[in-house]
Amino acid sequence: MHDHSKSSPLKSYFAVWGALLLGTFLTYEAALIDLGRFNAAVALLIATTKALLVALFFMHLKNASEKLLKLVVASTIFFLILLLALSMFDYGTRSFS
Amino acid sequence: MSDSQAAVQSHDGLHNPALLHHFADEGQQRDASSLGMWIFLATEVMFFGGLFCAYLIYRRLYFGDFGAASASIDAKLGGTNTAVLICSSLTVVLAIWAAQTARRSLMILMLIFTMLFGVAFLGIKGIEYKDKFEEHHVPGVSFSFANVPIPGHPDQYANPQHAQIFFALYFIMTGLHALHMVVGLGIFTWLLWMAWKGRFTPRYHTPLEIGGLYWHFVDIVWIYLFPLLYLIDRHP
Amino acid sequence: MAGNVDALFIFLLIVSGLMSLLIFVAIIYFAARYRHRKGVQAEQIEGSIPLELSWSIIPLAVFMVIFAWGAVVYFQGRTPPRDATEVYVVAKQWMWKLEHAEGQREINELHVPVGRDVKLIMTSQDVIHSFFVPAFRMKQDVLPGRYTVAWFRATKSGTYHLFCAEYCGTQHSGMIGSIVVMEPAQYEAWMSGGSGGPLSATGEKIFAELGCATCHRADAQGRGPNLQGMFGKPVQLEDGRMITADENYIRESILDPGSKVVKGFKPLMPTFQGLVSEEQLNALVAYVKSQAQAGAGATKASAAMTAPEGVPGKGNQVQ
Amino acid sequence: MATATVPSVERENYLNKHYGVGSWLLTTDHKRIALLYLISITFFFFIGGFFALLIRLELLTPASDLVQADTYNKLFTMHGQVMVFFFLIPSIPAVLGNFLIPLMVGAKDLAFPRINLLSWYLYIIAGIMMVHCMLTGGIDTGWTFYTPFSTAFSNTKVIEAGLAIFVSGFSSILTGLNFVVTIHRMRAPGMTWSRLPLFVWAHYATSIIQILGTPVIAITLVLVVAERALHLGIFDPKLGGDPLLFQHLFWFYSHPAVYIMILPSMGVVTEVIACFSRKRIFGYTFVALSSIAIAVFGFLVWAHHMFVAGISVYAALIFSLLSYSVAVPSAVKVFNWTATLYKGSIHYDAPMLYAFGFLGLFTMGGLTGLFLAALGVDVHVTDTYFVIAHFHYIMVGGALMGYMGGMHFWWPKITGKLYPEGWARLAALIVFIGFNLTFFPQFVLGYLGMPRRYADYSHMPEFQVLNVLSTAGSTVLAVGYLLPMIYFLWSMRYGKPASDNPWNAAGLEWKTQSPPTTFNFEEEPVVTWEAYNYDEIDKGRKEEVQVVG
Repeated sequence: MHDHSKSSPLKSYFAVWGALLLGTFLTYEAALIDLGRFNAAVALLIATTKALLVALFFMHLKNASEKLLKLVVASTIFFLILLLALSMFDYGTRSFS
Repeated sequence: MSDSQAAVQSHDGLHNPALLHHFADEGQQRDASSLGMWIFLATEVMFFGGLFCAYLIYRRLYFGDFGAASASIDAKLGGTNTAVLICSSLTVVLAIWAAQTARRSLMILMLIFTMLFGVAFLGIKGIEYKDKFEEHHVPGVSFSFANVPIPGHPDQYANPQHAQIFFALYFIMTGLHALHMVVGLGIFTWLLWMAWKGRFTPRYHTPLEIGGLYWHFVDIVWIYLFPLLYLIDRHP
Repeated sequence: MAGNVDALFIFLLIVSGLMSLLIFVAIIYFAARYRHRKGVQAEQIEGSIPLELSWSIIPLAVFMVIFAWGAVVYFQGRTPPRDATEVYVVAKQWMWKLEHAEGQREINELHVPVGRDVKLIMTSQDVIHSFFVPAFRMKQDVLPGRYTVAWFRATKSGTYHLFCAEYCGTQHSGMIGSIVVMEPAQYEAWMSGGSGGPLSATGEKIFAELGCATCHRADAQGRGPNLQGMFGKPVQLEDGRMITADENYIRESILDPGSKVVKGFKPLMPTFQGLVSEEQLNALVAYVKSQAQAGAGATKASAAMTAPEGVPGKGNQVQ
Repeated sequence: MATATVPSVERENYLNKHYGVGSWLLTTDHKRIALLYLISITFFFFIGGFFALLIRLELLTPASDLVQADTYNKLFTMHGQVMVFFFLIPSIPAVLGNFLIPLMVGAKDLAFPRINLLSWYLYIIAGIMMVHCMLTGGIDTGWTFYTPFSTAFSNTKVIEAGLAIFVSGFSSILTGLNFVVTIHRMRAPGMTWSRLPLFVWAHYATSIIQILGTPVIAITLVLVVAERALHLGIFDPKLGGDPLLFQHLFWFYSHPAVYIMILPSMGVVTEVIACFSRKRIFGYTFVALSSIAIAVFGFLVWAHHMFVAGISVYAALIFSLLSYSVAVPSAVKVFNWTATLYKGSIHYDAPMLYAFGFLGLFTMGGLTGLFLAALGVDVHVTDTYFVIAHFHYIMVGGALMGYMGGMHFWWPKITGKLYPEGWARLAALIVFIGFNLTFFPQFVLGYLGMPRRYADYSHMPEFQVLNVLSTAGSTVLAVGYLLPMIYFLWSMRYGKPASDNPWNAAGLEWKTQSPPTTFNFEEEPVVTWEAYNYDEIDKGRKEEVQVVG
């Protein structure tokens, strides 16, 4: 997993763990501040970074030997966004017709 | 699946008992299992994706009512649950690391911790559901959500039907997630039993990695559920 | 309207006829010409990029033409002209209830004069139905819980089939009616027959009965927004969004007043969900629309109307 | 054309290696699971077909006199559900795909044999639930489960049918997962992506759709069942829900599902055309990539089923534009098949007749799709018999023809027996004629405006003539489908034994014994030849004939 010393994965695991806890705390605090429309965006941004942290480090996606796994993850996210975006597009433009 | 693990793999001819007949070698079997698991996680993402799509659309249509309904859920409990799941993810990763570095007792300890965190999560979830049950916020016949002001518009009351949709989505999404958590606990009991019997060696611990991937996925789903369901409109 | 749908249909027929003819002739010719003969070896052809590109881009170009033409026809079919006469349609499990703006009520029958644009404002009481008149090449699903709009202009008199095209239960195939297109003279004769007064009048009566007039007054200092001249124009909401006040907005504000409150007003209006039938709802919408035209000459009647006492109390939520 | 040397003594193969019920019901051999699937989907094919015949008989007369309206509604609903979820979606992937993909990529078995058996058991559980639902009252919501009718107004067994299809969805997901991992990880040495048979490419694309699409309908059915059981309000407008949201979620899967049905048969037709015109496929990379393009674009177009349902005009515009993008790869495939015939040496065996049938009918089905994608025309023809004719041309004319062709082409490999060639060609002809007689009149019916799902058209007697034609055709079609059933069973007992490669086809599956041994290959095959090397095969055969001759 890591070419250099054996103990280094531990360090990265605890670092990621800390970052995730911080992220949770940040999500909670950010929700209490009135950012108008950006509240949702900030919450999603923090959640996505946390998810990426878990996926890349905890699920060993970062140093996966093949690019195939990354392709699987990327295409899944693409199709999910497709579902959300195109159906939202219909609801969004419904008031103009 | 890690490179160093593959580098360490010595072709000492010791036939690994768990190598299935139709695979050429352990590398192929391990890659196949991890690719299979990632693809299964892709189906799970789309499975939850349908629910997120319904949530997204109704949140846009009935933002005020969703805010009122979400305000009635205890966000602190949700936050602690998120922290609990993150800790359980850490213990899973440590268990895999322990398996790779042949630390059997640490691995078993970490697996037990993971399951404890899982049970703790379900416990907190149970408390939340009990509160909801008492407040008659469970959708269906006994549902009542009268005269609850919309956050930010104190004189405007939330429409009970739209609030019922929020709670329907809330119970289905968190319920499905809790079901996945229960399945996860089942998998980890089986993993614990195999670890106890010493089946996992630095060379062969694929089931542990697959179990870990599944657990991390369930954690990621919760990472998204927490802000979207609990913190819709919390600012004063 | 039916004309340009047919034109596009025939164009499509020709294009796909040519395309399939081309392919079938090619297949049959190749199959016959290159039949297996003793000693004749098949010639291996790898493929040719230019040919592949050409038969990807040319069909795409043809498809874009068809798409654009289809979109134009669709837009014409979906934007009703301003001055169309309005008919309120209520679809119920296995029958069509139609109400003219002038007040006539009909079941499974719709009498319209030749050459006049007719705008259908449709809603359903139970499941999804679909208002389908093959002769006018028009179809529009009728959804419960909101209005869907369709329009047509009959160019030839006669009786035309009306079907329900979306499966709606046991008598789905029985939910049939007819559109009777009459000469203007005949239509006037038919019109003068029983008519309970224009729909907007019934709407005004209901408007008064339910005490709407107490808040929605002609002079601007009522607790509810002034409905005169409001229909069809953009309205600013409490949370800053701008929407146009169409039938769906009026319906939603009656059934779920809290969702889109007009800027500068308190959300005091109680919901009328369950208190108002679909027909009454149509009448109220017709009345509010009639206020738009009569916006200039404020009708005296509504201002002087005093609110009867039995009005549901302010603010308490009817479950 | 079936010649070559025929083994005299009965060699050991996957059929005679083990005996007994246990060896079948607990097998993890992909070939045996394929046969288990073959038996179960044929059973469902005949149930669906029986319902179809009843529907056609009912429509013989304008009045609804054969069955009551309620029963008719149940008939077309269960015809749709059984055919779509229990026959068309599993047919080629689960039978031919399961049997052939490991053979074609040179593997001993699929990546996860036990999951493969689990997927068959899920299919059987779903089948039992569906049959139980049918026997105890059936379901009358239409195969599309549209709400609020399915959740609030139908008093039939919607929950049971919904759960049955939920379970069968997972069977389809697991098959897709198995194929993708096998194709990625289990290829024999030398089997590069450009040497993979296009049958494998088509199944790779199908698996992508199965993996990414099926979960969405699984969750949608869970919501429908939950709403019906607990009176939630997610899709019920009276409780604040929105029925169009259901349609979005449903069609997000159900349109790609039609590509799950057609892509595998495209793969079969590619193999058959290449083999019987003794030629390399024209434009291999374009045909391979067009399969993937169909799978990806298939996810962009779902709301062309909802143009008149009440979605916004601009959304309809976008989906109509995207629908034309998915038509291009299909057109490319048809052109490439036709170009493959050019300068070939074409044999008219039964599989090739089915392939010709596929080419003709799929082209007509695809072109009528253009009518439906054009917004202006769709408003008139959607929800009428025009749509019924369009998707039957694609599903019955395309997918079923491909399935039949594939069954005939690989029957010697699966059973080691040759089917009667004469009867097979006759059956192919009857199917082709019966099909056209059944469904072409429906195009005209649709344009004249006969709505779909009507039991009683006594108000418009002018439609009767075309309906009578269609019913006549359906009986001919039924006969056409019965024939193969009979002579396939006959051939298993009395058919001439087949050699390892009766058609002299290219492909790894023809290099091994037929029927193959349990582990497919004696020694691990090494692939050194290109995908469709028919010139080398024919050159090799000519030398062999001269030496023997």
